[in-house]
Amino acid sequence: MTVLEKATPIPAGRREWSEPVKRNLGLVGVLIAILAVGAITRPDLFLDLDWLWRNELLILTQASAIGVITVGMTFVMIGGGIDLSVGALVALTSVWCTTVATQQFGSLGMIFTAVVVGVIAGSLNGVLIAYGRLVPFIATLAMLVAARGLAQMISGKLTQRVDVANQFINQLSFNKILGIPALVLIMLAVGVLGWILLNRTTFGRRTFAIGGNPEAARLAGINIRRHLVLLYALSGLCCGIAAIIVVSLSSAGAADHGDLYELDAIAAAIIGGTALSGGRGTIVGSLLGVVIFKGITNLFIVNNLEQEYQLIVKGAIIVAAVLIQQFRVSSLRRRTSG
Amino acid sequence: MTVLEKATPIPAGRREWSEPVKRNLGLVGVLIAILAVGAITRPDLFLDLDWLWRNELLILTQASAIGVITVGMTFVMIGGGIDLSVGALVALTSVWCTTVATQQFGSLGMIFTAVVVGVIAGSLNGVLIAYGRLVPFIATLAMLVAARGLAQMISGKLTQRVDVANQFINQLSFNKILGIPALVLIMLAVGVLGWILLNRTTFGRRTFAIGGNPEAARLAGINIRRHLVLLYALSGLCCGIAAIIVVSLSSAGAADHGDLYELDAIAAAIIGGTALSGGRGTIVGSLLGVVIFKGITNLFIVNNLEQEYQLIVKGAIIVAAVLIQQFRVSSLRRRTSG
Amino acid sequence: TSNEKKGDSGSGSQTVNNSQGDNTAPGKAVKIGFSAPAADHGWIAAITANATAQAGKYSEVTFVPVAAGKDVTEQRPAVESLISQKPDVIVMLPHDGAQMTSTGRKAMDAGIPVVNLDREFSDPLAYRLLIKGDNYGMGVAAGHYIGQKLKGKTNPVIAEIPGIDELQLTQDRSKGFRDALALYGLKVGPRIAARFTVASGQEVTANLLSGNPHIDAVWNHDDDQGVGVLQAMQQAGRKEFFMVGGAGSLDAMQHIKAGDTPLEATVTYSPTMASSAINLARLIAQGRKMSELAELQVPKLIILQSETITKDNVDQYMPLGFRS
Amino acid sequence: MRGTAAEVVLELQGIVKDFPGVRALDGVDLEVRAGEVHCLLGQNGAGKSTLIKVLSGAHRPDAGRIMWLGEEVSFARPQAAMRAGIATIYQELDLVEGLSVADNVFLGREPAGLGFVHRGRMREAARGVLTRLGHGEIPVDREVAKLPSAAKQIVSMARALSMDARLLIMDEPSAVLAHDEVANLFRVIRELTAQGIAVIYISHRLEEIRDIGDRVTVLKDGRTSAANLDAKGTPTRELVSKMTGRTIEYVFPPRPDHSPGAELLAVEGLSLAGEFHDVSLKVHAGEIVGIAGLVGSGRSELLETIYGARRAGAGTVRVAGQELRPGDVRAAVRQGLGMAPEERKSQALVLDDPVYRNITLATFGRFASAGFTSHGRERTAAVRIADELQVRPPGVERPVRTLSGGNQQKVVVGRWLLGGTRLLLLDEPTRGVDVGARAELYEVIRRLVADGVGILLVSSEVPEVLGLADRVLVMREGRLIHEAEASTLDEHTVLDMVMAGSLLETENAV
Ligand SMILES: Nc1ncnc2c1ncn2[C@@H]1O[C@H](COP(=O)(O)OP(=O)(O)OP(=O)(O)O)[C@@H](O)[C@H]1O
Ligand SMILES: Nc1ncnc2c1ncn2[C@@H]1O[C@H](COP(=O)(O)OP(=O)(O)OP(=O)(O)O)[C@@H](O)[C@H]1O
Ligand SMILES: [Mg+2]
Ligand SMILES: [Mg+2]
Repeated sequence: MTVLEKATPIPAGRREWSEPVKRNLGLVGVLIAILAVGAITRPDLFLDLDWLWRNELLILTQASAIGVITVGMTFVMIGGGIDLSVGALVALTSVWCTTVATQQFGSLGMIFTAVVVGVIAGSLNGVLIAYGRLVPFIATLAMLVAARGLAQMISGKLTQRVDVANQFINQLSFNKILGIPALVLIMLAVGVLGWILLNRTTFGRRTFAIGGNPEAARLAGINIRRHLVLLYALSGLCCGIAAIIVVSLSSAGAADHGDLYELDAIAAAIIGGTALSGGRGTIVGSLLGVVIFKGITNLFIVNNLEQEYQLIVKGAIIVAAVLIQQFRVSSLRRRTSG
Repeated sequence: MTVLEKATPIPAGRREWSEPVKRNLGLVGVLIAILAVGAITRPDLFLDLDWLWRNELLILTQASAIGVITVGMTFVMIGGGIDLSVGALVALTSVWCTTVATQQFGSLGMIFTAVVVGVIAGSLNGVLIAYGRLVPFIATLAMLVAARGLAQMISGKLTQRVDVANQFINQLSFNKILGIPALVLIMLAVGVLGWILLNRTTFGRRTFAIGGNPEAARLAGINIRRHLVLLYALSGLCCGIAAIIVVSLSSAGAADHGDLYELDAIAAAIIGGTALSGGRGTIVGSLLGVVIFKGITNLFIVNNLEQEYQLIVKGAIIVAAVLIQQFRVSSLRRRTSG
Repeated sequence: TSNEKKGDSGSGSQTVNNSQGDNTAPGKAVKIGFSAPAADHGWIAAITANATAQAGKYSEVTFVPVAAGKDVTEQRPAVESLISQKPDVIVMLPHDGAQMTSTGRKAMDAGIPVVNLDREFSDPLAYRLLIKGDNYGMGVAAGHYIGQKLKGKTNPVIAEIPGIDELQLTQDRSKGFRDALALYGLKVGPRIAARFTVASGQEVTANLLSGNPHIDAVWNHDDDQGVGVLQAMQQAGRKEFFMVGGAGSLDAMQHIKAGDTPLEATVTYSPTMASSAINLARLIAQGRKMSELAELQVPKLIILQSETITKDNVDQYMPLGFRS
Repeated sequence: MRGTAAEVVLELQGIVKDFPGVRALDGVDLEVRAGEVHCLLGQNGAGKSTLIKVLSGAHRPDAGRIMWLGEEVSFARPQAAMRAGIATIYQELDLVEGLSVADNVFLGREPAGLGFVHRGRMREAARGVLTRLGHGEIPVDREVAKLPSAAKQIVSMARALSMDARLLIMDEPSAVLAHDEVANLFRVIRELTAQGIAVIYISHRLEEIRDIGDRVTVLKDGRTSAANLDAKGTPTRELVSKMTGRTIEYVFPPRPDHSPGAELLAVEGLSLAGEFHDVSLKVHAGEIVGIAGLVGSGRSELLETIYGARRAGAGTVRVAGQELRPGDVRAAVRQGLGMAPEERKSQALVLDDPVYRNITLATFGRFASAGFTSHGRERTAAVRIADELQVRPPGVERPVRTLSGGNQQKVVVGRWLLGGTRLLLLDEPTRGVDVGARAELYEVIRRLVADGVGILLVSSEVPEVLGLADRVLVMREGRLIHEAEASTLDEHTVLDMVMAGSLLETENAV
């Protein structure tokens, strides 16, 4: 006998497409739509494949910092939390790793500092949430405020240039490997590692469990508190890496770096199908979300759109994007079900 | 199982305090703590009762705009949603109601415009969410972006003075009734009405039900979609009212009004015990939350703390505030439990 | 920029050493109240730093700064609490001139002269002295420099990178720029606003360059964001154009001197106005005159000229360059 | 296995557990032997689930000793109990909807190296356990959210089974299972006990306990009211009185011989893609129509579709001649329909709201005047229902979350007993409700019917359908295959009809 009489039968052989995959196809659809608009508005450029390639690489480069952050954010959100402090942590780590003192230790020293500061600050978020039982929103909001203040204190609100001695950091934003900008490769690397961590390790499985059904996770003997700390530490780590990217892009650390990155990252993750309520989300979706947002910005600037129209149209596009994507999903759902 | 008369001596007649009430007591505790800090850091001022009274009124005045917005936000959040567009809507309505065209219709015309624009924009949010099935975060984010753009377009990015003819608006921020600033009274009025709407009407009941368990609400015959639209319209209405307050405080409408108010409002609501996940929250708590944040800012200004220290300390205080409050709740819980 | 400076003993702020006249001689003790927006970027930071440093030069001046928070609704109560402390004079850089007018008026009515720094009140009765930079003039200066170099060229591409676009001052600068270019029959091409921050400068410029394969000239409103702007130009490996900066940061001047970037010139909008404001506030409070003027009182309106710094005169401006 | 006193594996002494305002356990003793099926009986709220949560390390007891394999233990965390060899199937499904079947089976114990999950191995193992449970057909890669409730229950069993424990605790595992599923479950349990594994089995169905149980311990008000009774021998009357402190003579109140009134509900050719096809049925005022069928036969969908919670692909629904707009719950409610849905937590309850608000969730409008609610009137009405259905603990102010499973179920059904409904759709109304409360519930239902309310009842318990309904419809694989007067049917004929077809699968599944 069976309990699955009505269960959607799986065509032998081929596995059914999972919801997320459908969603992500929808996102790709959106990206194509954006390109199409570009081709219509600036055929001179978008139809010049050489230019197109360079422009897309540019978009990816501009996306790299937020992209890395969003990977961390995706973990946090799947785990049922939220991290508002990412932007501020980028500022703090960028400043910390560009102080005169730090820079003496060379590029490696700077990277090390950024990562360590990020992880520590992130863990602090985690501790406040897991052991202080603060709502993630509030805990990370407090961190946001404090980290910005600390960044301003350290930098004296001055822009801290990377000094020429630190070749590696300075060159990072110029280097290409096989024609792909190093920064883009960093984002991709983080993305791939994130994907593996999320989908192939116990850590990932448990992240889903904690976000999806904390009680069940607890009854399954998962150490929720420790896991939460790790999640926010991971997000902090990503902020550290992102800070390096921002520093090398702007050749400086500054207390106003990463302004409102939290909003961009969260929005990208949600567009990418991550649930604010936790338990659902994909790395690929989040990264696609980031690229979509950066693609829109690029589209506007390439068309020299005045800021106010940029904003109005952007609002419309966001709505359109989600609708396109939903249409895609639901249509596919209809096809697979019934 | 036996009901624990022995373990919990609940004096006959008097009902035990509900969780929310305990929470709010905790918040009052926090406010007192803030005052205490003030008295310690600036005894010269805080111990001068006359000054103290004026200062507290000032804090409340400063809180009035966010306060009104937070009332609307509380409804939306209890209903399981979130409204990121409030700040932008304040900007849009403030600009719209201060255009030369509008101002010709006098103060009433301006107020009318602000309210109508707010409600319409809010309803649009609601429609996108209820019928477009967009995630509230994304729908209202789109509205945020678009509304700011529209505001910039209308105002040509210039500050629009309220012209002297419109006495009422101009005077609003100076008027007092029985020694209480008019703006404060507006906030209180909105608060009281909100409280009644939330706790004494079917509308409020539906809001809790929808936020608590949408499926159950639907199966109980509640028209979820229509209710969602109403919720966001209500939030928009509050933005319109808040815009009037901001305009009279700053004697002008501007596209950069209400910057990041969304964050303040959400944070205040959460500090006040409203759940991001919906189904729980109180008006009183939210308003206390707002006053706490403004109180902190005021504390800094009075102590003329350098901005960077302001931020660092503020972060710490937020954490402390929640902890104090939780302590209050849990201690009370411990007392009631066997 | 901060790092290079750590070595030398310089205070990082620029003050006025007015050797002339007897105004240096200490006068009656005065209390100068000061309120400027929370410093979130170089120029504002320099304003506050300069004011503080300048006040420090006078033994008889007590300097009372009040934090002005993040917007008008926070600056208002701050200044009002300042008024209640009855200083002899208040120097105020408002978040927004129009929106702080009523507060300025309050102080004046309370008999406290107000020195309105840079962002102009909409009511002349709200200040005793207005000392401001010339945003429109700044745009004009930039326009002239570019116009001079490009006149005769057939429709060249002139890009403009403003700061925060919602600000009145940004609009004024752009208008001046347009008007000046018009004199040479030139038009502004692509115009994309950044946010006064290095990162925004980099991102906006990177995209702008991608969207405009050929550019002849760029005016960047603000040398703070200029750091990012120049970086983006390098990353794109583009140098077919020349660039004019704005404000006059030390960093910008060094680049102009070195000539290692497209940055050829910058039009000043100097935070030194804060130093002057303190000086004049002191004179006003002490009822003294400006030695070079016949009048017995400090004048009511001073608009600073926006100067154009190029390779030729950069050395003489170097000392005024502020660290961003 | 009676007589042959096998080794005692577990012994509880004087276990006490307090919750805010409630003492759930007030000194419970329990003794479990290797290889036996030890049944826990007790009214809703007696403390059964709490007791096993204490056992599994989910709750910490406030007092009492736990002797496990001869030595005293205290399980700080669920992990500790698992390591000690105690596996638990909780009453409320403890699965993570977003994860796959395999992920759920091994959640927290994933076969992994260096943190990397051996997915192949995990899938294999999961498939193994499921097959052992006779459900190899459940795809291990399927997202649990996409599974029928019954299948979910199987998955949590697989979870517990995969731990190959010394003691297996099952809290009302049969609640969501239909008759044939229960048989299969028992088969597995016998396999386990044969290997000397001890089983604690909780159920409100006495016939099950007689079938599978060896010894019975009865809880009442958080105390052990009778220990180690013989599951087969002890007369029902005694068990019931130990549970309730009173005797219940007739579970099913006699069917009054009134003739059904006017036609209330008329469903014609109703179809829902993938769920059921061309269903037509009528319900008259003052009539109870029961639908029998297997889990997954589409009964819930049928009810949900009639109610407008799902939009029908074809067909019409008329209430008193009025055609209902498809997919419009409010229209149905306005016509006086009410539905007690199948899954209380996800479909019916606002868990953080107080009991009375949950009872009046669908009707608070009626107590309101000009949009202003009246807490007073709401509360009194709610209290009335709560008392009638013996919702425990009393006091309608406490959050429904803190009620026991059965008591929550009473709240769900109670919601529609407030009056004002003409036609009630009940989906598994007595799921997890104890014998005593059932009798009360049946009484109330009868009273409603006497007042001319029509009722459409879905239940996986055939006796319930036969005992309560006037007319019985049998549903299989989304079609109505038989209709008859209840009086003309007996349990076996119904079961045969229900399971024809699926019986074959049983053979090749086992
Ligand atoms: N493939 C599937 N995907 C999602 N949900 C499913 C699937 N198959 C069945 N279900 C759901 O699982 C539940 C089991 O089916 P259903 O409840 O209709 O059986 P039933 O005849 O109502 O038996 P019972 O009344 O015992 O639930 C239903 O809620 C059904 O919608
Ligand atoms: N988390 C909790 N907070 C407060 N009270 C609780 C909590 N969990 C259970 N209770 C109370 O403890 C008592 C025992 O509940 P329990 O779930 O053990 O009953 P049960 O025997 O399992 O009933 P059922 O047969 O309905 O499942 C009930 O009165 C219940 O209200
Ligand atoms: Mg139970
Ligand atoms: Mg069902």
